[in-house]
Amino acid sequence: MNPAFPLVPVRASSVASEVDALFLFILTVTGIAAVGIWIALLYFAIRYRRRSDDERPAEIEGSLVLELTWTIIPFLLMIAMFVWGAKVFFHLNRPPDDAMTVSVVGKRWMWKLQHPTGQREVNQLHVPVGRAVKLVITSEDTIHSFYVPAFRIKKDAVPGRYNLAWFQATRTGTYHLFCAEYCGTEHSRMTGSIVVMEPEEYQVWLAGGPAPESPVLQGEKLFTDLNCITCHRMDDAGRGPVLRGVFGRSVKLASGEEITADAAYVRESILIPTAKVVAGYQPVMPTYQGQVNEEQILALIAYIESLRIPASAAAPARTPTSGAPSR
Amino acid sequence: MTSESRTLPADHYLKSGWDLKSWLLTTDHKRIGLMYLVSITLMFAIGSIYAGIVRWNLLVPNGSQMSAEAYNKAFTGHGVVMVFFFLIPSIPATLGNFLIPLMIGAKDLAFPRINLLSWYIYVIGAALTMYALLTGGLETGWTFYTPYSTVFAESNVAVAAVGIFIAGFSSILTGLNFIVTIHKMRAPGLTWFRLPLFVWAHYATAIIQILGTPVVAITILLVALERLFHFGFFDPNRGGDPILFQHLFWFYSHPAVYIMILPSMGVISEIVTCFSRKRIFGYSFIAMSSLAIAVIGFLVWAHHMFVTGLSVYSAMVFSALTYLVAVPSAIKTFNWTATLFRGSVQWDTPMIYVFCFIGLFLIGGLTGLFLGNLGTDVHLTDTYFVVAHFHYIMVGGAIMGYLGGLHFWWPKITGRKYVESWGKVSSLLVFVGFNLTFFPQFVLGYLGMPRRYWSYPEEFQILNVLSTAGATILGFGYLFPFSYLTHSVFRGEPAGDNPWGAKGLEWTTQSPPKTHNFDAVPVVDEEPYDYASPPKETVRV
Amino acid sequence: MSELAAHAGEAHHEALQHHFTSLEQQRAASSLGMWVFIAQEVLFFGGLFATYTVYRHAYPEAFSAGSHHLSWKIGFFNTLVLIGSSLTMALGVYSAAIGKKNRVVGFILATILLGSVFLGVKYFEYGEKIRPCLGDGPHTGCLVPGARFDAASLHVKGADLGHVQIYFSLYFAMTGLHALHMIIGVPILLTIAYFAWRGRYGPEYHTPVEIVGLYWHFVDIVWIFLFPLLYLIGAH
Amino acid sequence: MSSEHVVSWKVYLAVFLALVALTVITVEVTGHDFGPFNLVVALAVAVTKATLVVLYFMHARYSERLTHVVIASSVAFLVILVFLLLTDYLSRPWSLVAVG
Repeated sequence: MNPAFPLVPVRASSVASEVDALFLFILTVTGIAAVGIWIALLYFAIRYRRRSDDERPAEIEGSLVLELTWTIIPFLLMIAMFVWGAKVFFHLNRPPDDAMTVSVVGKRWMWKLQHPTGQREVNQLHVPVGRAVKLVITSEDTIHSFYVPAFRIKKDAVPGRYNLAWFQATRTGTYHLFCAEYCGTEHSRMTGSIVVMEPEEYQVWLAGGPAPESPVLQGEKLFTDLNCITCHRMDDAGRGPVLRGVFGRSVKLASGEEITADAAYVRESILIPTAKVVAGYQPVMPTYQGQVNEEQILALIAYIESLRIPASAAAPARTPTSGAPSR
Repeated sequence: MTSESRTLPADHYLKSGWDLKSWLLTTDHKRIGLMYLVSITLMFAIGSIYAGIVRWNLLVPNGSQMSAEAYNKAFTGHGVVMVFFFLIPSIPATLGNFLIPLMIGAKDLAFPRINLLSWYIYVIGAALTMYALLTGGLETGWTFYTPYSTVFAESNVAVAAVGIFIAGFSSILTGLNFIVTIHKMRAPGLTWFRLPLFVWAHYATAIIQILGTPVVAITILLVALERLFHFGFFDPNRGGDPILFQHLFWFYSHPAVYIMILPSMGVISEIVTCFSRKRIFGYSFIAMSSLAIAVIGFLVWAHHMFVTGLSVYSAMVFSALTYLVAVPSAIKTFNWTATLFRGSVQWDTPMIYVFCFIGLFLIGGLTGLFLGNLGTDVHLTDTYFVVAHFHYIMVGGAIMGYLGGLHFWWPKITGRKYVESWGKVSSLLVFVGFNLTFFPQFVLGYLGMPRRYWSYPEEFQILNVLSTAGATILGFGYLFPFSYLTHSVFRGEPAGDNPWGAKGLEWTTQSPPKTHNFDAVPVVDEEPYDYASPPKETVRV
Repeated sequence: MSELAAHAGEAHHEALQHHFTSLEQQRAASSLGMWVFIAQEVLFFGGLFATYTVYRHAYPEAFSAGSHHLSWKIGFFNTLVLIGSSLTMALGVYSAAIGKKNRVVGFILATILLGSVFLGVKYFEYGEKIRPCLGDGPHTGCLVPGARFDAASLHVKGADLGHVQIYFSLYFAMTGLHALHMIIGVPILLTIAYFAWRGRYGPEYHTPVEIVGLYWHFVDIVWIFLFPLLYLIGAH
Repeated sequence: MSSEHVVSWKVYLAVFLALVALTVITVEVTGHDFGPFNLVVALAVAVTKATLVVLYFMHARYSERLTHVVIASSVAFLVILVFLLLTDYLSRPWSLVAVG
């Protein structure tokens, strides 16, 4: 953080320079337009200022050619801005396949983060430089927004939904993490930092402290503790569907619909089991609403995802991500 | 400039009674306009005090000036009061009310009693909301996002929501009155393409008021129901979608920005042609671009929601449409500038406000391109960049236009002149103060300072101090017009019927006008803004 | 004001307001005013219909389950009552246009009567859903959204109770606002009936009857949509 | 009142009978399961009924063009609201990547 007088925020992620290039393009175009109009305005205002009270300037009706010119040229420039912007936006919304997943849970007024290896952090996230990090973001209470200016990323944490963001840090250092969506009294204190480290340092950092459990293992433990295992057995003799190999696949529902078993579906099935019952099963599962928190749900999802059958691991590219009322 | 006698006419609308009853029960659109003027000036003062509290807190980074609760209530109060009780009624309810019947040669609006009713509704809504703000306050932000407003907020959300719901109907009824009046009450010969552009702008505004306001009214009502009776509309615990609230809210609240800016654009069109003494350049393009803005303005709302997890495909649609709405605003700006070309430009106070408007609205509009852009919006949304952007539109645009219009028609409204030099000084103060307040906020936003922050990292302090300094100057800039305009009501020199040598029916009647505006129904046989011929002599009876 | 009327070359009618030049202009303005007001109402209810669309699309089972708690027979009966009141209203306007004073009064009173029947039935319907929520005991069958909501004992299969609450929230908001519009309509109709009885309206001037009619028909149209969307979801 | 068109009471009665018939039809259709077509039929019937009320009871058929414009624009903006809302809700499932 430069304490002096910065005019450009630090660029510390792979997309930051992409966003800044676009920013600069729009700034140039709009800057030229603005200065041009100001000059014309001032020049006309001074050059044609009223010199005598009975001055009657000649009438100018307007000009179709001019009107078309200043309609079409801005329009074309704007199309260019839109297309470029859409390209950057798609990039911002499509994490690389090999990204490591960090789960983010917003809660008034803190950020709870968990690494794929199980380490938990609050208001601080350590990440290795040069490695793509995918963030799965949700909230326990109201809407928050995960904002790292140096990375040029921002995504709302919405209760009941999973939103995605990703970044790949390009330089080591400590960067601001802000909550950007107003969430109450301590909104401005819901800040933290992202610590970008060399990969080796990151490994050392990971190794420090008590060996944590990975989300998959936590999820497996919860799966037993909550007695999920008695119905969702590994053979098909249980009262509930077999979960092995289900994640990312298409499932036929009792209603006849087909749905992809993604994180949102698993979450809904834990909290509202009767909403979308798999074909051939009875709606007998009780709700776990209130018994598991958002982090535990994420662990359960990680566990169920780990039960994927390797051959089908190449999941279809287009699967749902969104939350509750999207179907 | 004027050849008439320098005394006020013997009979005019202000003389039709001095007692309170003659005001509170009046159906005269001019008096109702003045009642609105007083009410919104009061609300503007309250909103400014809130703004002062906000800027005072932000002088220091650690929030040591006040508690976070107090700060959150201050910025919410600022937003609620300024948006719903100042900016939305500002020009339409005051100047629009006063001028539209005069401009179209009518004796009054189509429904004078409904016009009075809408003022009462406004006052009731404002009183209720102020009650909520002053007893316990409100800390949801003016946007009332769910589930914060329905579940977590610990303040008077329901009362304030009902107050805003009520005030919404004041806006709807004003718009309804304008639409009917403009359609049905025009003087003989006043065809659509002879209408003043001020009237066109208000017609476009009225469309938004009619078609947009009811949606936010029902949405705010649903928030109140969810909060008071635990109904479930947006509650994620019951499968509700808080993002749906944002959709419905912005369906109105984005077009609402055009409710604030379109009338101001109408004012600018009137002034720029008068003080260039030349027909406005591209009349029909300016008129049609107002309608285009009103319609396209409804198609862009989700650009406020690009980082909420909105589907990327939907985001693309909304971003593309957003770029479309920028075109008509650009057309207007080019046409105003072209009007000056080879004109006879008079640097009087109203015209100086026009220069301010065009210069600042330009920045406001162009920075909108950064926010409508999918790539840059992600970084900039919910930061001070947005705050600066919309203040350039609403203060640099809407309020500059409002002040310009107030100065331009002041002689018509009061029959008297204000002191020109005071007008020039204060317009300069407002311009300088405004830029010093809000330009640093663009930089702050680009650097990443989120909005609605009570405390902030130290590296942002310099820019915040600059901003607060600017706000102080701006505050003084606003005090001046308030004082010298008020002074001129009592001590101002009589202005004459048409001190600017302006065109338009409102200048053909006496200043201040009679209660019934015209002695005989005027007949229009001129094209609009026919500045080539000298102004018509006023017919005095 | 008389010189204006003279200017328009028309005899001065007592109902002509000073700022209009003719009764025809006044009628056209009032009628347009009411249509614009109705346009506003379309968007007002539109916000609710949009919300309904999103949630019905998301939770079809819950909406179907919720709908089965309503009696379609009651809804059907009320639809007929409301359509009937629209007919009497239309005939009231017609009678005013052809100058049959007594018939105007009769038809408007009939409209009020039918409107009251509708509201009475609505009162009964609401009561059924609200009564179980009162008191301290178990709230079996309470259909008002909130902590006491309890539709579980009824036949809600495969639908989440939270989603059914959304359905009932919409049910109460939509039918409640519709009923509120009718409640506002009744005293206005009474006023019109009174003035009709006093002989204020005739073939020349009956604009108030007309525009109140427009309002009443609009309220009817809202119900025409509410009935199938709330009462008739899923096969009965 | 030259512009006002007085319609025979028989027209009103006919419209009323049509409305009753359509109400019976919409209830009848609910008795059978046509899948998604139930909704389509219900809406088609409701739109038909509303159109009848607007055209005849509300005299829109005999009104000036401006009235038609007001009606059309209110419906058009309602359609815009619902349609653009659905661009979000219907396309959310086609997101770019899976969460998990």
